[in-house]
Amino acid sequence: EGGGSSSKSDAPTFAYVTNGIDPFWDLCAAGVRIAEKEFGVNCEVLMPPKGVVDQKRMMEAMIAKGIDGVAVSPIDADNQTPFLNEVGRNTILITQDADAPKSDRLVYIGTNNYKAGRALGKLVKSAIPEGGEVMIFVGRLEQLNARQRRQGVIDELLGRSMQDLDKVKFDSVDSVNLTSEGSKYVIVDTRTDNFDKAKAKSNAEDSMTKYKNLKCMVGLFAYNPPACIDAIKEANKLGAIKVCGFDEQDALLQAIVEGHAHGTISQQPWEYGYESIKMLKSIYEGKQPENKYFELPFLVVDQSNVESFWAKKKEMAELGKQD
Amino acid sequence: MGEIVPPLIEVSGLTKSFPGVLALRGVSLHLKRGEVLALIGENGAGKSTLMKILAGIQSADAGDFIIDGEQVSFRNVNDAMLKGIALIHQELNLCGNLDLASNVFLGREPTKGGFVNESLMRHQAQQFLSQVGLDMPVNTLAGSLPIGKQQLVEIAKALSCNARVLIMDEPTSSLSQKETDTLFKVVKNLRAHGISIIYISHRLGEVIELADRVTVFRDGENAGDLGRDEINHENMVRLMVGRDLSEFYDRKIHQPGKKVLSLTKFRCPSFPDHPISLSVRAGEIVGIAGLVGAGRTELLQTIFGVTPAIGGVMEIDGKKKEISDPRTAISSGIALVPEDRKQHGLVLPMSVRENSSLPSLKRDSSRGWINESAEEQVTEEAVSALKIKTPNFEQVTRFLSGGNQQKIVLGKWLAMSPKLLMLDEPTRGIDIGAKREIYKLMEKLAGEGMAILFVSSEMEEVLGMADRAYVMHEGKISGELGHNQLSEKAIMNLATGILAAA
Amino acid sequence: MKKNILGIFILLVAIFVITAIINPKFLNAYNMQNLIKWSSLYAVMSLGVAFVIITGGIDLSIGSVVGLVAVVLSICLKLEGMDPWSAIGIALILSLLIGLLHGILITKAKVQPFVVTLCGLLVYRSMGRWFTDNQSIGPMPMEEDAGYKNLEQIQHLDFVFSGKIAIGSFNLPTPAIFLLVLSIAAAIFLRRTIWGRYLFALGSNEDGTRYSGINTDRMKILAYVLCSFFAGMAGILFAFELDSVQPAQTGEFYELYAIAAAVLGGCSLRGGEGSVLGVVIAAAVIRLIYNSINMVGISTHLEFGILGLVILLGVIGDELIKKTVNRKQAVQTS
Amino acid sequence: MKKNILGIFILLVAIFVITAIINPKFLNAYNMQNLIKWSSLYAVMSLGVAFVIITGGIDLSIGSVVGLVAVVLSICLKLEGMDPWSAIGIALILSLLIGLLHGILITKAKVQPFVVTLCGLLVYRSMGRWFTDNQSIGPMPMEEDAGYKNLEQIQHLDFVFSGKIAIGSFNLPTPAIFLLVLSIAAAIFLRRTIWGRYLFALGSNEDGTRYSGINTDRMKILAYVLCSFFAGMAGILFAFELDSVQPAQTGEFYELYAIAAAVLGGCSLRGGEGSVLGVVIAAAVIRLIYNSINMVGISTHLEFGILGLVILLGVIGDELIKKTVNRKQAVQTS
Ligand SMILES: Nc1ncnc2c1ncn2[C@@H]1O[C@H](COP(=O)(O)OP(=O)(O)OP(=O)(O)O)[C@@H](O)[C@H]1O
Ligand SMILES: Nc1ncnc2c1ncn2[C@@H]1O[C@H](COP(=O)(O)OP(=O)(O)OP(=O)(O)O)[C@@H](O)[C@H]1O
Ligand SMILES: [Mg+2]
Ligand SMILES: [Mg+2]
Repeated sequence: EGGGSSSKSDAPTFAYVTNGIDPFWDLCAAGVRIAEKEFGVNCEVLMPPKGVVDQKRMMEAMIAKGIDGVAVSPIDADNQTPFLNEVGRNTILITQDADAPKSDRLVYIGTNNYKAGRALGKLVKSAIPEGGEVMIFVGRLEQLNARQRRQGVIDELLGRSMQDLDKVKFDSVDSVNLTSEGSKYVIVDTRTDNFDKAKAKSNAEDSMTKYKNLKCMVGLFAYNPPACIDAIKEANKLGAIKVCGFDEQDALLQAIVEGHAHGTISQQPWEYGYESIKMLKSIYEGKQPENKYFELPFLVVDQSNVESFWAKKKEMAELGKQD
Repeated sequence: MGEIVPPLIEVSGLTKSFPGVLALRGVSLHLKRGEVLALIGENGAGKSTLMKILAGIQSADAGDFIIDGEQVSFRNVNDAMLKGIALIHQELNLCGNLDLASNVFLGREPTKGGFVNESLMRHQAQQFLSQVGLDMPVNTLAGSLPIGKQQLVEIAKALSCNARVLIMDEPTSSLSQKETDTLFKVVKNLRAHGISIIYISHRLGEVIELADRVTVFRDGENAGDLGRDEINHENMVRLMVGRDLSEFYDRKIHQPGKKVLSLTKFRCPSFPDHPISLSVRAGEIVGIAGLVGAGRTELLQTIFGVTPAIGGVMEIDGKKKEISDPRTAISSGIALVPEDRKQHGLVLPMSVRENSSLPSLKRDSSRGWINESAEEQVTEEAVSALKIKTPNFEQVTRFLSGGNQQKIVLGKWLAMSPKLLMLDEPTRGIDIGAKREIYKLMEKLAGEGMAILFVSSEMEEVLGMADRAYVMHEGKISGELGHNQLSEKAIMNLATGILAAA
Repeated sequence: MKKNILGIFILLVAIFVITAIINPKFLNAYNMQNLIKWSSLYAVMSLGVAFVIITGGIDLSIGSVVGLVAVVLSICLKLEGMDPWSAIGIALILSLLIGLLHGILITKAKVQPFVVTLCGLLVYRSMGRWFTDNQSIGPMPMEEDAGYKNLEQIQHLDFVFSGKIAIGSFNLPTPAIFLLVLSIAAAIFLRRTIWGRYLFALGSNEDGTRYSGINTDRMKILAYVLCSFFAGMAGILFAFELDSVQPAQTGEFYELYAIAAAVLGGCSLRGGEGSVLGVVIAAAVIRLIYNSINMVGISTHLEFGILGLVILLGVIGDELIKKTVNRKQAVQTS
Repeated sequence: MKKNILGIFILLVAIFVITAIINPKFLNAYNMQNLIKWSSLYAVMSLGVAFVIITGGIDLSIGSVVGLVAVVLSICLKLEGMDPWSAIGIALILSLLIGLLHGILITKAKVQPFVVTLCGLLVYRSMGRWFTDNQSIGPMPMEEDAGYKNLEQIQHLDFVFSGKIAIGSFNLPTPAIFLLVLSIAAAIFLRRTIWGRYLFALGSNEDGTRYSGINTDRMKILAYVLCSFFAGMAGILFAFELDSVQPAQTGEFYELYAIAAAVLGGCSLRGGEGSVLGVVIAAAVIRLIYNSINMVGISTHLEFGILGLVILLGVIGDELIKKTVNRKQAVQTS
């Protein structure tokens, strides 16, 4: 029979569908595995390699297999809505990590990326209280969460007021030297790298050539902060340029320990996996969620709590390994 | 004759240059209705170039080109076809993946309602193919035929154009005697129907038999014209090379030494059921005669290890040898001058130097380093021994004439001083001067004790050069003829299978 | 030709049967519909590149053309509020122009197809990102979009390009109908018209074909135009199927799928060989592999690897079958 | 040969000068060091593929080989705690074996290079993901890793592969030294040894070369082995340069950069042509374009597009230069 590896044939089977291939998702998978055991269900983790197409065909295959519930991180929520509704008609559908507010998903589990961005902005402020030039590095800006994070950082640094998550107004992707009256900070530029780590590093290097007074680099995707740290280290500017980041790559955590990076915002990915499966199971058992939005707390990691956080992450990474 | 027919084609002052070569320097040529004009000249004289210009494949740099009294300048092949000019190329140009019918009518397919009319096409193709003596299914893939048969398909293709002017650039170079005879009948028949033919050949016998008139080129210029009564061997040779060539096959009989090559029950992959036994002695020139497709090329290639043998014994100098690739063949002292020099003989984009030294490069190297002075020397020797005409050693071989290319192929093997030299159609498409030099060289090498085995479809060549000859027919050796037994009739009988081996 | 198709057909059946045995749910109607749908989408692209491969060329830009056409179509429909059929027209004309550009660069400027289309891959991807500021977009307009006034018509289009037609209890996805029409047209074109013949001839021996009075440049241009046109068709189908276009991602790597399908389906990269049926079956095999991996429950990390191995073994197997058949023929002849 | 390099050299200088004028900071030592470093890394890969292109083949798997080698090296060093130089050895042997496999499949199983290496692209990528469970990994061990005991030695390696050597006030990145050594070796190999000559001969006319007694199969295998070896070297350099390897992403698309550099640098995809210097300059041009785009401040959306256009124009320009030179020669001769 179809379904997960462990063969509890009468237990429900759930699918956890990511938006791509990334170590982040393997940490989420750890949470899925914990929940799988804890709730006695079968789970499949699916990572679409190339975007919307693969996400769609994988979910279709799950429906064909008669899956009992799907937790998905939609890549293009607005436009995927019709298909998500089709999934919703066939099985229990919830969204995680990214929402599709117009769809019939039963609940959305996720971090408030705008808030997280603002928290990152606060980290930047505490890293360079005297102000200065800040540069943002990110893989791609077409993703809503990336834009929300970026906007959170910008708004916080420029002292703008808090925005509502579903009505965030974005600054143009190409805008340079963003600043405001009364703010000590200038966001000089945002550079994208299309997930190419080498590109991410050379972007960081080029920014140091171009902006002599750069004070802080902000990396929005997991691999960005380590790339920035690397580049800074090689330019012998450790300490002179601060790094604040997102997510929890080992190299970043190490740098926080060593004091070369200021801090990071972790979404505690395992919570995504765990809470998603928990939610699916409870809906499967007939309990409707109280709210459409289940906000997962993010964690601000800096030198004070990095050690304990790292230990937890290692444990999770071990658990998340696919066999 | 005697009546004045206005020329159909009149060319004058035509000039054409290629990178590094001035191929035509103001040549002229005229062609009347219903005549066979032979165009002759040494390799690289510019014959093919002029023909390609007439057929719209290349364009002239300067000069007049008049058809039916009208000045023309073709932009492409179609323009030429519309004027009724069809060219049979010197090189084969069939599409290997298409069948014979499609090849014959390529570009002129009969259509019905926008679609190819297959049945009509096949029917007509069959007729043209049988006109040239090719009776095989029209759905055979062209690529599966041997060169000779492909040449016949090319001819059928040209016939199907219903052209007023048919240009044949060395059509017989890969045809057997029988096929050549069929072709001659076709040519004469066409002439009788008022079609004009330009016939290019290095075989002067054919010219004498066919031509109404001869135009001779030398080094891209007109060297003279010969009327019907002036056409003879001496006149043509004199105009081509600018002097008289006496004694053509300058043969001495050598006392053969010990056996260099000996095959017993040797079996080639394409004719597995016909074991072959033969031998060649040191200082002996042995010919292999036969019709196209008789399996001679296959035999030489199998000896050389290109297609490994599937059975039998091969001995070199009395020692058993297993040869599975050309490398082992060469290290056993065998060399092959292949039939298709552009495909197998040369690396065309490389220079004279690089080609000449290719087989000897490894021997002369130390630990893999190229020995440049040895390379230079090898090239020098080949160029001077064979009188290769090249501006310098760095000339790319693609730009040399066929005869000079063939000499380079020979030259590269001389450096290896093989015990056994095999030549497959050594003088195909080669002008009379170069031919003579190659014969002389074969003679000289045999005199020095080299064993020579050559394949030829030219009867004269076998009769003139061979000390001894084997004749092949459909993959088997149908007979062996000693020097005294060699005669045109004996060879033909064995080659056509009329006479079983004695 | 038929031997080529035999090998790939056996492969198709084998994977099909094995998957069905391991997970019988594989056979349910919903899954079959999806399989047919995806196979059709990818087969359309693969057919396009087959034209080019038959002439001995290659087109690496297909994926980017799919992406760009999907982007432009979405902009026209959603943001510009253009008349829907005109938008389709613009998308197709764009793809034709791209093909024309490739053809002209290859035949007139004499740049190698690999280079021209590699540059195309880069440039069209960049254009799509630039046009949209790299934001996701889809063909379906929302209330605030200029295209909202045409919503009904666009939904109609959506049905035409990505709907399902009930045949008894089976819902046939409309892309299958597109594939059917396009592949029959392609087969007739390749096998029954002179131009198809010329494409094969050209791929087999370009000089010989030109010497036969055929305008080989024009035929090559035609092949690239057809290829881009099929990629453009695929772009439209993908846009409506996914309702979502990522300028940086949509179509990425598709050229490799398409070329792999063409090769697996019996096209030789040396030119002169290929069959429509083979390519369609091969495209289906590739989609089937993906589907099987999900149905059987194999780790998605291994997807690429399995696909690569199957393609390799498929091509080697094909070679072996051909050789055996040839040997048999040889034995019979002699 | 020299005409080829002229064109690309002019291109290099032109972009260099223009960028320097627009943003003088471009010229500072730090930026030059980075430019040299990245150019070297990519040039190593490009040199590898040049060997294959010279024989008339192609290698699409380079990017995946870079990724897999970087993954395996990191596993050996960090997780397995292997002796550092042995780990380097294993990484290089792996790359040699991959090349050998390609060569054998191409020459013995007679599968086309495009197909073999396309499958390689898929399979090696999948293997890297599988080995690491798709976790990012890097060569530098941390306290809890088995490799921590070798930390000092590994840091030494890190310096060898991604350090900087002070020459006066200029810090020369070590990858440049690798490139220097490898490119001189490659140039000598191609121009001064018999095997180099054989590769060119083989690329121009395979049959003719075989008929001259050269084991063409072995030479082809050699070319693929060299190509993978250079990709493996690049993999090691990238691993130490980035200190972090993403199994699914590291090296993605690099084959296209490498091939583009080889072609822009004067290698003909028809085989038989190419020069080491040209390829190195072309790789530098590509990195320079990226750097310039950042320095001048052009939107990253346009990067690909600019790169594509420059390659295309570069190749067309090169063609024109060659033609003009040839014509001049013709005139002089006559
Ligand atoms: N495409 C080309 N590029 C450069 N040189 C060429 C080209 N075609 C012909 N040539 C040169 O032009 C000259 C005339 O060649 P052509 O083929 O017309 O001679 P030919 O009389 O037909 O000789 P053959 O009897 O060997 O066929 C030769 O020197 C040849 O090398
Ligand atoms: N590569 C091949 N594949 C299949 N059959 C072949 C191949 N090469 C040759 N043959 C067949 O082997 C037979 C012998 O051909 P071969 O070329 O050896 O004849 P030949 O006597 O040398 O004639 P020619 O005068 O054309 O050189 C022919 O019937 C041909 O069809
Ligand atoms: Mg000629
Ligand atoms: Mg022969």
